[in-house]
Amino acid sequence: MKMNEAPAPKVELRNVRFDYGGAPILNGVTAVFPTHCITAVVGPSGQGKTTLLMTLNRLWQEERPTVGRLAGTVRIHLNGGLVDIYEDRYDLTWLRRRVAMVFQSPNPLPMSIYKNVAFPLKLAGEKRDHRMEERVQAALRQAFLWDEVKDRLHKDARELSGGQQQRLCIARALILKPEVLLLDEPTSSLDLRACEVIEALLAHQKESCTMVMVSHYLEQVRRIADRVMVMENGRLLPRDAA
Amino acid sequence: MLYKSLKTLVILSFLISLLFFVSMPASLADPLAAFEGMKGEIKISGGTAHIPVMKAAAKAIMTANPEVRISIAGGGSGVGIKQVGEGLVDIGNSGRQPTEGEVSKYGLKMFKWAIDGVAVVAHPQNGVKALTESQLKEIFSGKISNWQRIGGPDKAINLYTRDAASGTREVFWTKALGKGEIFDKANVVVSNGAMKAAISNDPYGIGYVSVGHIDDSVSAVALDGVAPTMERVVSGDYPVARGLFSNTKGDPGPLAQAFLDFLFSPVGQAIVRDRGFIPVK
Amino acid sequence: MTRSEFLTKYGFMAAAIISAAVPLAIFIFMALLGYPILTSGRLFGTLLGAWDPIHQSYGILPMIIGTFILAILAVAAAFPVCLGCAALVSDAAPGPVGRFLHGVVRMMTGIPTVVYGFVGIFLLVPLIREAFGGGSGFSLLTAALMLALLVSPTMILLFCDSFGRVTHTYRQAAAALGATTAQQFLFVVLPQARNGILAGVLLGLGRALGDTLIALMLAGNAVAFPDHVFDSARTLTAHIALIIAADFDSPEFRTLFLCGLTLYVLTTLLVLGVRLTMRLPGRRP
Amino acid sequence: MMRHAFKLFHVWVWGSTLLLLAATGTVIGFLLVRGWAGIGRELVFGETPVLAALMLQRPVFDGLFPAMVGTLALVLLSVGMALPVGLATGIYLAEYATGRLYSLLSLFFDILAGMPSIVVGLFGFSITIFLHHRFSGKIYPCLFISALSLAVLVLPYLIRTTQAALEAIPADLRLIGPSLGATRFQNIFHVLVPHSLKSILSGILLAIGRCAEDTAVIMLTGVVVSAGIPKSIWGNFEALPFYIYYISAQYADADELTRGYGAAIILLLLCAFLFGIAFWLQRRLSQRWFERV
Repeated sequence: MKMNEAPAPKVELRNVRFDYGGAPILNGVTAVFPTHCITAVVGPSGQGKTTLLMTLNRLWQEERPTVGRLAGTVRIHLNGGLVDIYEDRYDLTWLRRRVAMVFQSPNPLPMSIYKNVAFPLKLAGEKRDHRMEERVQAALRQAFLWDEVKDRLHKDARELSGGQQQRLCIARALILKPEVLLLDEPTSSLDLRACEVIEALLAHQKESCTMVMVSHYLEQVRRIADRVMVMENGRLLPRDAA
Repeated sequence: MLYKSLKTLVILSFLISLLFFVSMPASLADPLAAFEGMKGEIKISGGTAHIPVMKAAAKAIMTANPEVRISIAGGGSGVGIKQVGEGLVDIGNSGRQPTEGEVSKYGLKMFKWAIDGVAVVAHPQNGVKALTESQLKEIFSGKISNWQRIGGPDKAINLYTRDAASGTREVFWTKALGKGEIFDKANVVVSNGAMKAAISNDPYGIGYVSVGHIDDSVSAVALDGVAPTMERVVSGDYPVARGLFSNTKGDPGPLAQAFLDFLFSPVGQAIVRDRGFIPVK
Repeated sequence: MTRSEFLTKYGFMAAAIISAAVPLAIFIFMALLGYPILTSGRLFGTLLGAWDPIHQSYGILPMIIGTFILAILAVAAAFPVCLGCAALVSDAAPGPVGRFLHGVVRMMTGIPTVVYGFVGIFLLVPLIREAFGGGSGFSLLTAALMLALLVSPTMILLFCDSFGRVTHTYRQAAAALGATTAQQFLFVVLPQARNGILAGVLLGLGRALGDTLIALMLAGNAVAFPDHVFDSARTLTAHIALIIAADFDSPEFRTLFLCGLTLYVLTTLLVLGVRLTMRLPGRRP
Repeated sequence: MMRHAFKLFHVWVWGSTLLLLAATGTVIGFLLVRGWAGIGRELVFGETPVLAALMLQRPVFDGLFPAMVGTLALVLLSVGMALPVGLATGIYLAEYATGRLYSLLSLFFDILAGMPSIVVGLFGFSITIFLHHRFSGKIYPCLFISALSLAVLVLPYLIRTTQAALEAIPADLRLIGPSLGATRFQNIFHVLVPHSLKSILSGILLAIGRCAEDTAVIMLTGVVVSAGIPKSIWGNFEALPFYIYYISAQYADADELTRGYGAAIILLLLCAFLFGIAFWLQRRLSQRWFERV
């Protein structure tokens, strides 16, 4: 996919403003993240990149107590059309099962590898064991982790290496077959080798999933991102304009 | 024919009555047999002078019949009378006779199963072994506050008294102090047992306790020359005497009745004597 | 929101409402049962008179005074010791020693009150009697000393907490100027932690006011106004424990609720005080 | 001059600490020295054969067994009653309540936490008497009433530990569940509560300790000098702390006094044990995750 083809928008932000307890973080972000692309968001730290991701799955609303305030519209292509995800009729759970997220540092839950990956499926109400096993295996394969863990699925997930843990988290995010995957500096705590594996697997997911990735490393961005945007002063600009 | 059947009848009735007479004394001899087949709880509270007898009786009864549970609480005579009157316990003990007002208000039935006295007690090492009534009044009203004035060492007198619910206090206050003042700076203890323990530990303390509770750990003080022994209480020489009562609201229920019967049985009265009181039978 | 989400949320809320209703219910119940006294015109007499049921006088003032004196004595005795101990635990002692002592103090919070009372009777009472000849040993002082021991861990832990919250940079600044541990503590930590110290004192007072067993077992329970610390005295808490009334309509029973209400109001005021001090500005010197 | 002043500082802090440790050591030491010799089978079971007593076939007299069973029953009942309400309230406070409601609820629980136990006892007692008068003559002060009153007493502890444990969970952990599509309830039960289980558990242990040691509440609500093993929650009962109180004031002879010392040692050890485990659990919390593989 080339940049000049102008693919269909998957995520569309229009004049999104966000302030956290009165302190402005996003000052009118307007942007489009196209379908089946990896869009990288770069910029100095403390510019609200993570906040930007959290406006896309409304995760900021989980902060307790919630002091954030959002204005503007965020629309995502779900259910066959662009929908305003902040409309009351959309359930948070429903949204987050379609817009998954992977965090900066690997955060497996303190359970076995299998249970970690199966966790979202279990929450979604899957009760058939064989279905569960199939999906877990598929997700682990997608995350390039199956071969490494297939013999120890019931070991504690925290025994894995950092890179493996992060891939586990990616598998966990992918198991519900999300349409959008939000990645918050997914490789920042990993070594180069682990980093490359993750980059490779992300590139593989492009066909099924639209990705928005916050990153520090321009190298990495150059390797896998289709589009690059720069976050500056609470605004998001295309890289060439910056 | 008629004669024969009459004869059989006579023999039969004789045999039955024989059986009756043989078996009756047996059941009389064992008052615990009355509890056979009974189960449930007897709640007892009130007078603290009663507690040793209550505990011994409960032990005997509960050993013979574990199905019966007897719970014993203190609180003092006033509490016992009120609690039984309000229906909170089955038996309310009092170390004084319930007043007419109390009897008519609650419909109490009284059972007096022992005679007791209230004696002034001091520490065994205390030299003061006898007091006159007027000395006693002055001590308890706080006017005499040093042992020296009554022939003891030059030490302050530590007064111990009971709270207003106590029957022991009531009897002592009426019969020994002639309803005179009790100094309000006196230490207040909660029971006869507590009084004895407190005096036995305080070389300069003085208090009053049920005669039945007196042992080596405290020394009884003679009042106007009469030593507070059970003999002198019975003979009427020692004036501060009283009965120990168990009270029920109306007629006692079967369990409470069995318990009271036990107290009045030879075994029960032996317990009463053994704990230092004078049995009524 | 799904049905189960809705149900669980309101289930939790119901539990919270029940829990919050408890202190309210206690207050309302006490007030209702004490109401006849509050309105009978005898309130003044009941609050200020002497306790002498035989003469129909049911005053609780001696107990109120006893409660105050005892609590203040206990906290006053405990305060310098607790402050010193907290200073050692959080500041002056080397790390492992401090941590060990902190653990010991926390374990001390677990010693049952009745054990303090028990040892008080058989150890402290004779000691006080011998050492200060004359009294029976059951006195305000005896109870206050044991009570001081009881409230110490609470106070120390709170003090340590507030010392620990003093910004590290201030200490470093002081240390950079060549201040010794003692100087840092006295001139930097102590002034900054004063709200926490106040909160600790108030909390200690609350504990001391509310304790029943030590006062009941050691203070002697005399109903008179105490004149000095060797006097026997009765607290509100011990009074409630001693007057086991069973008859609903007797004045003794009614006055118990006055005692209960008084304790309720006192401890509530202290709680409000603690909350207030925690919120006070003044972390800055 | 200053030098001396600051030497004084060290004398003060070390002196205070040693004084406190010495006082506490004296209390415990005195108890152990006087009472240790009395610890044994007879202390607990009197003259009753141990097995028969444990099987509840024969009642125990002159032993601590009934009081120990009474305390056990009391603790189980009251913590059992307080736990569901306390946990749910703590969760509500930490995860749902906001703003003014949060402050108001906190204030109420602070007031409840500061309430003297005798006031709680008086409340339980007077409610019982009230019900006895107005509704049924069959309602007395009893084990159930005591347990209920104790539940009120420990409720704020359970609420506070639950709330504090949940609020201490770092934001990144808090967000994992929701980011994977967990509802708030699912997040609480699958992630947050399991993660704070240890500190909640230590709060429960502290509550148990509080139930086991409190005397003021039970002495107004149904504890008695002698009752035997509690057979029903509607009957009177014995309990260790009350036994200690009772013996201290009115032991009849040396044997009873020895039992009083024994009871005090047992209660002390019980509380030390509970508090020890609770603090050990709390310390282990510094490890970020709980084990549930």
